[in-house]
Formats: sequence, structure tokens, C-alpha cells
Amino acid sequence: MLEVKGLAVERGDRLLFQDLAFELNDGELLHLHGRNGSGKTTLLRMLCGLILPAAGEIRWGGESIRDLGEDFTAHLVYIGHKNGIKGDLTGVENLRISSTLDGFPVSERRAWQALERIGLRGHEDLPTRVLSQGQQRRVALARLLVNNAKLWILDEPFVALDKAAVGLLQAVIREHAAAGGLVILTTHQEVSLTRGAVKQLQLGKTMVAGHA
Amino acid sequence: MLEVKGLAVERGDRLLFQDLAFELNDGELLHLHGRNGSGKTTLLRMLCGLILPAAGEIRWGGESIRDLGEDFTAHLVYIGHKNGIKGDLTGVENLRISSTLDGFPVSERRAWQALERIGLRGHEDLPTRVLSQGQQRRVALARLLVNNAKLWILDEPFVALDKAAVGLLQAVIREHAAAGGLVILTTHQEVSLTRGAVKQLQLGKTMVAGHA
Amino acid sequence: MLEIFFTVLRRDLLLVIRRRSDLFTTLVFFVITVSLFPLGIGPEMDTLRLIAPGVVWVAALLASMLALERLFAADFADGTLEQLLLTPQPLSLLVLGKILAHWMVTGLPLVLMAPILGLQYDLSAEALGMLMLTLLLGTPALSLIGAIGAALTLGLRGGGVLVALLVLPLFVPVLIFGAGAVEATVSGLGAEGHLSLLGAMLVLALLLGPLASAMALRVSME
Amino acid sequence: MLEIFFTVLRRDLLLVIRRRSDLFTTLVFFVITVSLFPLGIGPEMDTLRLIAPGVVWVAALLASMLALERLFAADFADGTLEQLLLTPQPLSLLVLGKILAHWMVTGLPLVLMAPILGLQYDLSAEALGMLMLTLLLGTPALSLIGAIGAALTLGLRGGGVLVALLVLPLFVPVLIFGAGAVEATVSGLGAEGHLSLLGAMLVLALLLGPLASAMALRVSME
Amino acid sequence: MREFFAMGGYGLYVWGSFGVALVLMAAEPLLVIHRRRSVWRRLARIVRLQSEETK
Amino acid sequence: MSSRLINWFKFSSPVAFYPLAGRLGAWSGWIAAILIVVGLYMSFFVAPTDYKQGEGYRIIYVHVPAAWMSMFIYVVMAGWAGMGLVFNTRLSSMMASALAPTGALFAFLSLWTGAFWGKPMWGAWWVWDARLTSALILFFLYLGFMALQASIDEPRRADRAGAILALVGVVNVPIIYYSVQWWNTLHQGATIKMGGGASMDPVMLWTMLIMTFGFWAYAIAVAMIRVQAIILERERNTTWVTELVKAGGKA
Ligand code: HEM
Ligand SMILES: Nc1ncnc2c1ncn2[C@@H]1O[C@H](COP(=O)(O)OP(=O)(O)OP(=O)(O)O)[C@@H](O)[C@H]1O
Ligand SMILES: Nc1ncnc2c1ncn2[C@@H]1O[C@H](COP(=O)(O)OP(=O)(O)OP(=O)(O)O)[C@@H](O)[C@H]1O
Ligand SMILES: [Mg+2]
Ligand SMILES: [Mg+2]
Repeated sequence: MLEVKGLAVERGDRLLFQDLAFELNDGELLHLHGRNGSGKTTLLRMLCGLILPAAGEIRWGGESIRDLGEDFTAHLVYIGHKNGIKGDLTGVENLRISSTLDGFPVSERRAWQALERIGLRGHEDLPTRVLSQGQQRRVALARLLVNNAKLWILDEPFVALDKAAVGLLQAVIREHAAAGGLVILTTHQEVSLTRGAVKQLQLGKTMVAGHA
Repeated sequence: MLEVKGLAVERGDRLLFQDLAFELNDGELLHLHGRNGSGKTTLLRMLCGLILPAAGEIRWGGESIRDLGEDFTAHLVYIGHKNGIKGDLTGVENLRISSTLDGFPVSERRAWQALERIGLRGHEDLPTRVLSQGQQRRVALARLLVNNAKLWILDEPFVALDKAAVGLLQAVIREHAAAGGLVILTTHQEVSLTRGAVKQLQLGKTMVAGHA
Repeated sequence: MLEIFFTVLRRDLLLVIRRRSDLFTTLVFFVITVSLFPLGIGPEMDTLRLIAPGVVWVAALLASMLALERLFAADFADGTLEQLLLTPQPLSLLVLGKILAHWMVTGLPLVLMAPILGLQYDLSAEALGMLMLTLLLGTPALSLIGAIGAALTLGLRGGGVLVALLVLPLFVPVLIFGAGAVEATVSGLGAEGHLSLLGAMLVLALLLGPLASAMALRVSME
Repeated sequence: MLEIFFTVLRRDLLLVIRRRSDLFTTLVFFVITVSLFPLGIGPEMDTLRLIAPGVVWVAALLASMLALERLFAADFADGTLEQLLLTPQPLSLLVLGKILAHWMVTGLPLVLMAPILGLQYDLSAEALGMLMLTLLLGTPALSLIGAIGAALTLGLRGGGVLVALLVLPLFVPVLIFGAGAVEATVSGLGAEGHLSLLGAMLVLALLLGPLASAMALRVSME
Repeated sequence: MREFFAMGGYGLYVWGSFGVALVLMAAEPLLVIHRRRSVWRRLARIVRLQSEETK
Repeated sequence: MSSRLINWFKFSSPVAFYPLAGRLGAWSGWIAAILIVVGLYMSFFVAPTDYKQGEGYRIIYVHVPAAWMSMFIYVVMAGWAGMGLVFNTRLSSMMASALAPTGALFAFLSLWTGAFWGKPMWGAWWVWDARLTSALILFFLYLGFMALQASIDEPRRADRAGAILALVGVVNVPIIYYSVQWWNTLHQGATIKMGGGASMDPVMLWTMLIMTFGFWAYAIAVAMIRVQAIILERERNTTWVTELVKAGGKA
């Protein structure tokens, strides 16, 4: 489904990577490795079409994502470093608005259920601004539960989550892949999900090492 | 050195915790547990004196930290969810300014060394705004290397760090404790540091569970 | 299609209601600016009547310009703008929804408040009517044009000045014809010419604004 | 002690230099506001001369008020303010450093620019001098008083309006005596009374501003 | 009587002042009492609900 | 009984103060009503016509007490607020919040009645002289205090932030009071000076004093009732409030 060929990226004066190529098919999970600053976030945003590559091409079902435009974003959920939720709205409102815009409107009841499932019972109707770091992350991740987009691009989804939530999220991701979805994710944490039958991609092996 | 008695906190209508008490002495490390939203961040900010407790007292060397004021903050480094670095300044500038204000001015050379040690070689003089998530976290953490404050309060210091950096940071923390320093930290990640001879404190056991 | 438009509109209005006083920021600025002048200049009614249309229109222009900063910045900072770009919806439609919400919060109150402020300056009923009419045509044009500037300068160092420099040249004609129409009415001349020019600018802005802003947003998000 | 003060001062100035155009935001606003009036009002020199002190002072007040938002907000958002509170330094000293830097960036340029703008309004040399002098005394007072409001409303819903409501009552006297002194000079009267009042306000602001802002910051960071 | 209300030509001013003062000073206590009563009612309802729950 | 009267410190806690506030409120309410009715009767039927200003001068009987009260209440409010800030006592901050609206009311009345007096006396509703300007500022300080507290959700932060604003604003009070002496402005100087004798017809003086004491009692009454409402709101999670409500305690 997703094909990447000859991708290269420059930031500032640096060539972060070049000639990057991979392919991802239905039901596959790609784990993107690399040390801090190796360009993982940059690559993920590029796969979403937010950044134009310096060279190379990204194809979805055989067509370039640039040409597809909204026909590509319809199949995509991206959760980045930033949660993309409004602090002044409640969890339920955030979820309902974002899913309507994603093209999958959900009922009020469905939204409450999703938030409860992700462990926010009792906090569904607080403005997300007052929630803790991990709770805010959960609100963002609740989108995964109500969305039926095919391609999930997740940038360090486990950050700030406690163990129970990490477990839950892994189950959700596995389920999605089992149902034929595509997942690309990065994480520095050791999680069982990234072991086993998972594609691996390492970025920036050639970087200068600077450790003690 | 640090003594906490009968601490209670309200946020909104919720009582996050009450009657919390512990003591921490030279060379000890305290690992604060608790699920998302259990009040860890709130407690840490209270220990810094940023939030006034609803009840209870925090003492440093026998005196209340409110009365000590700047005599307490002189012994304290706090690194929170937010990095507390300016995106428009370079790593070196950030480090030198914050350490001057902390009362331990460092030379330009020393700052470069610290940043190199924490793995930012080649990125020391970029505005931190263009750095990756993990690199920005490293800039914030570099303060630990040049500071000789006694009490370190670290709120999820390992977030966004890659494995090499996590290892390095653990070594730095161990060293500090071995030299008689006090460390309080939270983390949801499994790290070797929090196993072994470490004090543990669990928050919010009584919270509503909402997991799938 | 329409549903999407209204979702965005509702979302932005909801946000304003939650922050309550965001609703008043622009209005308060406008009222303050207009009301401070009698303090600074002194209370002679003849002078005041003379400068009234200019003062009110300049204040409206400044208020609109300052409000531009809030059009996309908050969404940019918390990552929701990025998410809007990734929805399978025509971006210019989303942007139009945002601009409309923005105008309802920052422009419409000015239109409604202007006659009350005009009273301070002893304007005639007719002149007050014309003031409202010109503002009703002019402020949406300002919001639409301004959106382009706001989108172009998103996240740039010193966005504020840059926006001012980019949009002012396009704002000034609106100011001149707007204030001109009111002055013409005050001095008993016809204002049709001015009005039709204002209308034309509004139509043009409506056609160009959302499209250009959407393109600019894509560029700014890189 | 002094070293700390200068570290903060240097830090904030460095930040402004890095963002380059932050330096100009306030100035550009000031220049635009003052220059738009002749466009909105028409070019009669007599009217213009009459309203000049008021226009310039109102513009300076508005510019200072709008700039307040940037005094603490950025540091609050990225967590550096929290860190400042945790340094073992007297907070009011750090705050004084920040206010001074802020005034050098937002107030001083206005003082220097004012005579050039005054020329547009056909003011005499004497009046221009008085304009500069009053601004030199008045704008630091505005920054100092404004800092209290900015600190109190940090992170609140609708900070903008609230700041305006809190600081305007305290700004208005500065405006009245500032513009009053210039008007007195224009009409050939003595301005000493006005000036000494401005001076008194500055001294009072210097005593109260940093202390009260520091206390307010501690409260706002909770 | 009419003379009294005319206040020697100052009727508008005198009654404008006293009238507004009296109206506001009558309204404020009413509003405050209303506020206390409605707080009280809300608390009573909460207490009732709680006691029903625990039953 | 006697120990209860002596132990004032006890009343610094909301529990003990709540019933006291109820009684104080009721008593001063009646006193206020009586004094104001008497004062009004005197101002229209007993006090003589002024030889210079005719009947128009009667505005003085609301204007001056309202102006005094607006300043006095501000000082008291700032005092309570400051005490709350320094000693972290809840009740003092609640007292400050309870006084603010009444203070704002009197500030508004002094402006309003002043304007209605100025029009016939000076021929203008408003002039920018020192006293009027500083009185207007006082009004806005009250509004700012209330708006600031209203926009903060966390009650303790609201208390503390409001206190800082109130304390900063205290500077304004002496300015209002002495403005007529420091600058010769359009506004009249104080006829009744602190400590010095009065230069006024004794009947007029008494009328004004009665009105002032009436306003004073009024302010106490309203503030006490309001502070009761505030105590109930803020302490709603405590057991004593629950108990009180359960008992249907009419206090
Ligand atoms: C809080 C501030 C104020 C105080 C303490 C105050 C106090 C007084 C006092 C004591 C008098 C009586 C003077 C006498 O003995 O004849 C007076 C008169 C008067 N006040 Fe005020 N006043 C205040 C604000 C205002 C304001 C805001 C206005 C106008 C809007 C105003 C307008 C007047 C007028 C017109 C008189 C009558 C003056 C005259 O007899 O010529 N006052 N005020
Ligand atoms: N203007 C620039 N000049 C120089 N380098 C830049 C510039 N912009 C970005 N970079 C570099 O590009 C890289 C961006 O990396 P990216 O954010 O994709 O990293 P990442 O792999 O996601 O890291 P992390 O694990 O920390 O999230 C960083 O090394 C950064 O220093
Ligand atoms: N105004 C409020 N109303 C209700 N609840 C609030 C309010 N403010 C904060 N809270 C709650 O207080 C808690 C704050 O927790 P805190 O940020 O200390 O959690 P944490 O233990 O650090 O969590 P994490 O692991 O996610 O970082 C959250 O549960 C939040 O919902
Ligand atoms: Mg990254
Ligand atoms: Mg936390």
C-alpha cells in the first residue's frame, strides 16, 4: 500500500537521510528506530504530506500522495509530539470535533465510551487543560478508538503514559494491524509490541556519536 | 534533610492526596509512582515551593521551605514536564544563563563540555528550537552536569530520550546520590535505576480505575 | 460539506465562549481607543465631530489587525492546525469557517458598538447609520485579507510586524473608502461611490482570501 | 547581585535580538497608529496640530498596553519563568531586569520616534521636546505599572481584556498629565506641574512595580 | 407638592441622584439575599442526594 | 457567655463566624433602615435651603456619604485582603470579596450623584480634574478586583491575586482624599476636616452624619449576608456545612 522510494531530507545544512526506501502492506507494522535527532519525526511528517521531501517519492496504493491530496489524508491518522487537542474543550468535545472533521462523526455516547475505555472515567468533561500530562495524551489517543482510517502514523505514542495505558495502547495497535491496518511508529521505550513480527527501520546510523 | 508531614492537596473539587508523609536523607533516591493523574507532578511542584499545600508542611534541614525561601531554592534543581529552555537561544547560551541565575556561573568551555557529554556534539550552537524533542530534553538535562545543588527533583526525566541518553542520565543520577545528593523522580518507564536500594512512594491507590 | 463548515464554525465559537473574554478583547480595545481620544485631545465638540469618522475607522482597522494574531496561532501552537491539514476536507472551506467565526467575534461587535461610540462624538443619526454600514462591509474584508497575512507569517520570528507590513497596504484602501463614506455623509455629500468600492473589495476578498490563506497555511506548516 | 540583574537584562535583550522584529512590533504599531490619523481625518494642519499631543500619547499608551502581553507570556509558556522562580535570587530584582529590558525594547523606541512623528503634525520644536520628555518619564511608568497587571493575569482565560481593565485606570493619569504637559506647552503655558506629577508617578511605580509583580508571579504560577 | 418635586428647578438632578441611589441600595440587599438562598438550596439538594445514595 | 465574647480569635474561623455574621447582618440591616429613613426625612424636610445653591445642594446628602464610604470600604477591603495574603486566613479573604461589590456600588453612586450635581453647578457632567479622575479610578479598581477574582477558578489563587491588586490600589485613596488640597481644582474642598471643626450649619451636618452612619450600617449588613453566601460556597465540602444544611440551620 505505502511505498517510499529514494527519499532524502535536508534540515538546515544537514542531510538527515537520503535514499531511504521501504514498503508497507496491509496488516504490517513498521517500527522506526534511531537516536535523538536522527530524523524520525521529520520522516513521519513527510509521510503525512506535511513536509515536502528534498528528493524521492511517497506513494499510496500506487499514486503519489501529493496528487491524491485529500484522498490520501482520508485514510490517515497522525498523532505527533503535540497532542493536537484544545485545552479549553473537554475530552468529549475534542473527540467529537476531530472525528467529525476526520469524516467519521461519532455520537456523544460513543465518545464517552471511547474515553472511558482509554482510562479517563470521571475526567471526560473537564477542560483538558487541567488534566495531567498522561491524561492529555490519552485524550489524543482516544481518536484511534473511534476512527477507521487505515494508516496510523504514531510519533512516540507511549510518552507520558503509565503502564496500564501502555498495555492498552499496544493491544489497540495490534488489533488494528490484525484487521489489516498499517501502522508506523517510533518509540524509545522497550515495549513488547516492537518485538516479534514487525518491520524495523533504522535511521541515522552514520550520525556522530557523542556519548560519555 | 527533606521532611514532609501531613501534606494534602486539592485540585478543582478533587482531593488528590492527604496525610502524605516521608523523609529523605543524604544520598537517598525517592521514586514516586502512580498512574496518570494521580498527582505526581503536583506533588513535585509543591516540594519546590511552587504550589502551596492545602495542609501540611515541607521542611528542609528542619526549617519550613516557605520560611527559607531563597535559602532553599539555592539547593534545588527542578526539571519538569516543560524543558524551561528558550527556543531562540543556543544550547550553550541556555546553559550559561540558567546556571548563572542558579548561582553557579560556568565558563563557555565548561558549557560546551557539558553539552558534548550529554550527546549534543555538533548541535551546541543551534537555536534549540530546531532541535528534535529528545535533543531539547538533553539541553534541559545538561543543567544537572554543571550544577552542584543538593536536591534534584526530576519529573519524568527520561521522556523522549533514546536508550544511550537514558543510560547516561541514570549514571549521572547514581553518581549524584553516591556523592550525598538527594534525588526525587517520577518515571513510567522501566529503568534499572528505580530497582534496588531506592525509596518508593506510591500515590493515588484509591483512584477510580478505568481501564479496558 | 456544509456540515464540515459548521463544525469548524461551531468549534471556534465554542472556544471563544469557553475563554469568555476573548470575545471582548477586540471590542474592549476598540472602545478604549475610541474613548481615550477625548481624554487626550480635550472635549471640544467641534473638533471631535470633525475627527470622529477617522478615529472610529482607524480604531477598527487597528483592532482587526491586532486580532489577526489569534486567528491561527493558538491552533498552530497546540498542534490542532496540523490536524486540520490532515483531515480529508477542502482546506479553504475550513479556513473560511475559521475566518467567519473570527469575524463574528472580532468584527461584528465593532459594527454593533460603533454607533454608541459615535454618540460620544456627537455624530448625527444619518452619519451613525453610514458608519455602521461601512463597518459592516469593511470589517469582513479586513478579516479575509488579514487571514492571508496571518497564514503567511505563522510561526515566523516577529510575526507581528510582518503581518502589519503585509496587510496594511491592503487595509489602507478599506480605511480610506470607509472613513471617506462617513465623512461624505457628515458633510452632506453622497456616499454611493465609496460604498460600491467597499462592496467590490469585499467580494474580491471573499474570493481570494480563503484560497490564498489555505495555500499559505500549507507552506507555513512545513 | 548586580550581575544577576544584568544577566536577566542581557538575556531578554538577546532574545529580542534573535527574534529581530520583536524589537519593531511596538514601534511599528505606534508609527502606524499615529500615521493613520491624517489618512482617516484629512490633512487640515490646524485640526492636526490641535489633536497631535493626544494622538501621540494615546498611541503610546495603546502600544505599551499591547506590549505587556509579551512581558511574561513567552517565559511562562516554555517553563523558563518557573525556573526563574526557583533560582536563589530575589525575584523582584529579576523582574526589574525583565521590565527594564522590556522598556528598552518597547518604550525607548517610542520616545526616540515621537519627535519625527510629531513633525507630521506640525508641532513646534519646543512642543516636540516636551513630547519626548513626557514620554521619557511616562513610558517607564507604564511598563512598571503594566507589569503588575501582566503578572496578575498570567495564564488566565482572556488575559487580554483583564489586563486592560486592571491597568487602564492606572494608565489614564499618566496619559492625562503627559498629554496635558504637551498641550500646555503648545498653548504657551507652563508644564512644570504636569511634569512633576509624572515624575512622582514614575518614582511610585518604580517602588511598587517590581515588588508587586514579583508577588503576583508567585501567585500566578501555582 | 409639585413645588417639592420641582426642587427649585433642580428636580431632575436631585431626584436623579436620590432615585438611582435608592433603587440601587434597595436592589443590592435583595440580590444578596437571593444569592445566599440559592446557594443554600443547592447545598440542600446535594446533601439530600448524597443521603439518598448512601441509603 | 463571657468567655465567648472574649475569645475573638475564635471568630477568625468560618465555622464560628457564620452564625455571628447572620446576627450582625440582621441587626445592622434594621439600624441602616432606620437611620436612612430618618436621614432622608431630615435631608428633605428639616435641612434648610442653601443660600447659594438653592435646593440643588441636597444632593450632598447622598453624594458625600457615598464618596466617603467608597474610600473607607476600599481601605477596609484592602486590609482584609492583605491579612489573608500574609496570614493565609481564609475568612479575611472572604471578607474582602464580600466588601468589593458594595464598595463598587458606593463608588458608582459618588460618581453618578457627583455628575448630577456637577451639571447644574459647573455646567458639565464631567471634567477631568484630579478628584474626579481619581474617584473614577477607584471605581475601576473595584471592578478590576471583582473581574480578576471572577476569572480565576482556584479560590485561593483568586484571593491572593485580588489581594495584590487591592494593596496596589490603596495608593489611590490618599490621592483622592487630598486631591482637592494638593491641586486647586473645580471640586470643592472638604468642608468637614479630620480633627478640625466643621464650617457648616449644624442641622446640615447632622443630616449628613446620620446618612453616613446609615450607609455604614447598610454596608455592614450587606457584606455580612454576602460573606455568609461566600462561606457556604467555599466550604461546601466540609462537614460543618453539611451538618448545618442537614440540620436545616437557619442562621
Ligand atoms: C470619591 C470622591 C469624592 C469625594 C470624597 C467627594 C466629596 C465631596 C464633598 C465633601 C463635597 C462637599 C463640598 C462642600 O462642602 O460643599 C462634594 C461636593 C461636590 N462633588 Fe464631590 N466628591 C467626590 C467625587 C465627586 C465626583 C466624581 C463628582 C462629579 C462627577 C463630584 C461632584 C461634586 C459636586 C458637583 C459637588 C458640589 C460642589 C459645589 O458645591 O460647588 N464629586 N464632594
Ligand atoms: N534549521 C536546522 N539546522 C540544523 N539542523 C536542523 C535544523 N532543523 C532541524 N535540524 C535537525 O534535524 C533533526 C530533526 O530531527 P527529528 O525531530 O526528526 O528527530 P527525531 O528522530 O524525531 O528525534 P527524537 O527522538 O529526539 O524525537 C535534528 O537533529 C535537528 O538538529
Ligand atoms: N481544576 C481541576 N478540576 C479537576 N481536576 C483537576 C483540576 N486541576 C487538576 N486536576 C486533576 O489533578 C490531577 C493532576 O495530576 P498531576 O498532573 O499531578 O498528575 P501526574 O501524576 O503528574 O500524572 P502524569 O503521570 O499523567 O504526569 C489530574 O488528575 C487532574 O485531572
Ligand atoms: Mg521526534
Ligand atoms: Mg505528571
